[in-house]
Amino acid sequence: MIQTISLRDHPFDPYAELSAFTTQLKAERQLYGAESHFIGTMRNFNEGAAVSTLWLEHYPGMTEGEIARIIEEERKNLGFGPALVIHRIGQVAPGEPIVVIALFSTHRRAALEGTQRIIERLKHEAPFWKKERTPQGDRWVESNTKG
Amino acid sequence: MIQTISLRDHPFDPYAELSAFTTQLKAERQLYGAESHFIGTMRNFNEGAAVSTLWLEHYPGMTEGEIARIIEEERKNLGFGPALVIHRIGQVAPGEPIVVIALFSTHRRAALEGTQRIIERLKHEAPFWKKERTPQGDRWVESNTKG
Amino acid sequence: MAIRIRYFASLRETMGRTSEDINPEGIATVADLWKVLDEGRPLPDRVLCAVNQEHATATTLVHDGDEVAFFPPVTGG
Amino acid sequence: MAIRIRYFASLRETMGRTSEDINPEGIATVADLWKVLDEGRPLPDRVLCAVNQEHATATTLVHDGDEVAFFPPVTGG
Repeated sequence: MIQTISLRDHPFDPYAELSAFTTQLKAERQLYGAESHFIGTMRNFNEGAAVSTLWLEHYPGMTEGEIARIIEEERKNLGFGPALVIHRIGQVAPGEPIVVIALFSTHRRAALEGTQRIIERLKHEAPFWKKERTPQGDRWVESNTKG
Repeated sequence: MIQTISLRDHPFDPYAELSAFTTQLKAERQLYGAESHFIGTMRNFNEGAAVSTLWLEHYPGMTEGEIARIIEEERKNLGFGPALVIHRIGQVAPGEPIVVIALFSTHRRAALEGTQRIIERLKHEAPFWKKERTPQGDRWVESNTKG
Repeated sequence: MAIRIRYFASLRETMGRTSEDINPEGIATVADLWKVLDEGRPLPDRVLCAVNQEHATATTLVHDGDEVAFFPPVTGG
Repeated sequence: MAIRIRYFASLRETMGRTSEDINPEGIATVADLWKVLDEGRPLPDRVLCAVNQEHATATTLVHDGDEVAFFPPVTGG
């Protein structure tokens, strides 16, 4: 099964990444009638404060392992095919994508539900930590919101 | 609210379309932390038969109107922002995208659920009809599957 | 009254026409209209309809100048 | 036994260190290990842990050569 999990310390173009991943599937692409994507982007506001930059810390090795485990468990449940997850690490500026998820499946349900479940689980299980730089100083984001 | 509903009688590159739509949002893009896409692509097999091409009939005027109505109702429910829907009409070859949906929202739930609901409703409410060309002859697709 | 009728997909092929303009008398609903078009037979469950490009049902009223469309279940997306 | 300890994010700042190698005696679980690291205090609810790069709990057993990490709730995505 073609699968890419990639942590990036520089900005990337999510549309070019999605296009390149699909190209990589070659003829296999035609097996999948459905393709679902999620892109999470850094806003310039969070909980009432202007945010100028974000610092994303992670746990090298475990972070990639957790993402792979989440994908594997959801693939077993839902039956989707190829999967792409890209996540930023290090310093991120407003407007830059933080996370991209893409799933391919024969029928739409597996890709759509898989995308929703993977972003939800990634936010609560994969070891990443955000620190925001605001005019009032730096602050660690204390928890992720549900939904 | 920036919104595009487009029926196309020629193949298109979904990633280039998504990228162009996002560019059109300009600075407004930074309001939306979440972006969700669905791409439906023509497979070369359906219900056990090889399919060589597809003919997509539609109801000019009503088709665009129904898609706009579905988006409007779901936006009222879920509160997402800009929306893009592209749908093919006429002759479609295997591997070509048939439908692209993209939604932007402040938080992830609106974009993710909206995408799922819009593709579901589009399949059951928007006036499109598929005719498949198979080695056994042409046949109208009789109904869409749930999920 | 003057009604513009349109047929789509397999129903267009079955009826052998894409559209027609008719001037029926004494009809109130989509169901009444169908009987005029199909030699007195009732509107089949599997035939869907729209009045002025909005989804309608057998009991939807039709008026002078309306566009009424008949079609099979939709299969887009 | 030899244990490699790692701290992340706000906890790394609170503890004032990124990692340490220790050789504790008479400990069985992650909770026991934390007491050694934090002057006898119990593992707070808000501190999460992993053993050998997999999520763990206070009652997870630790063994010679393990890597044990402590961190606050995760906030990626």
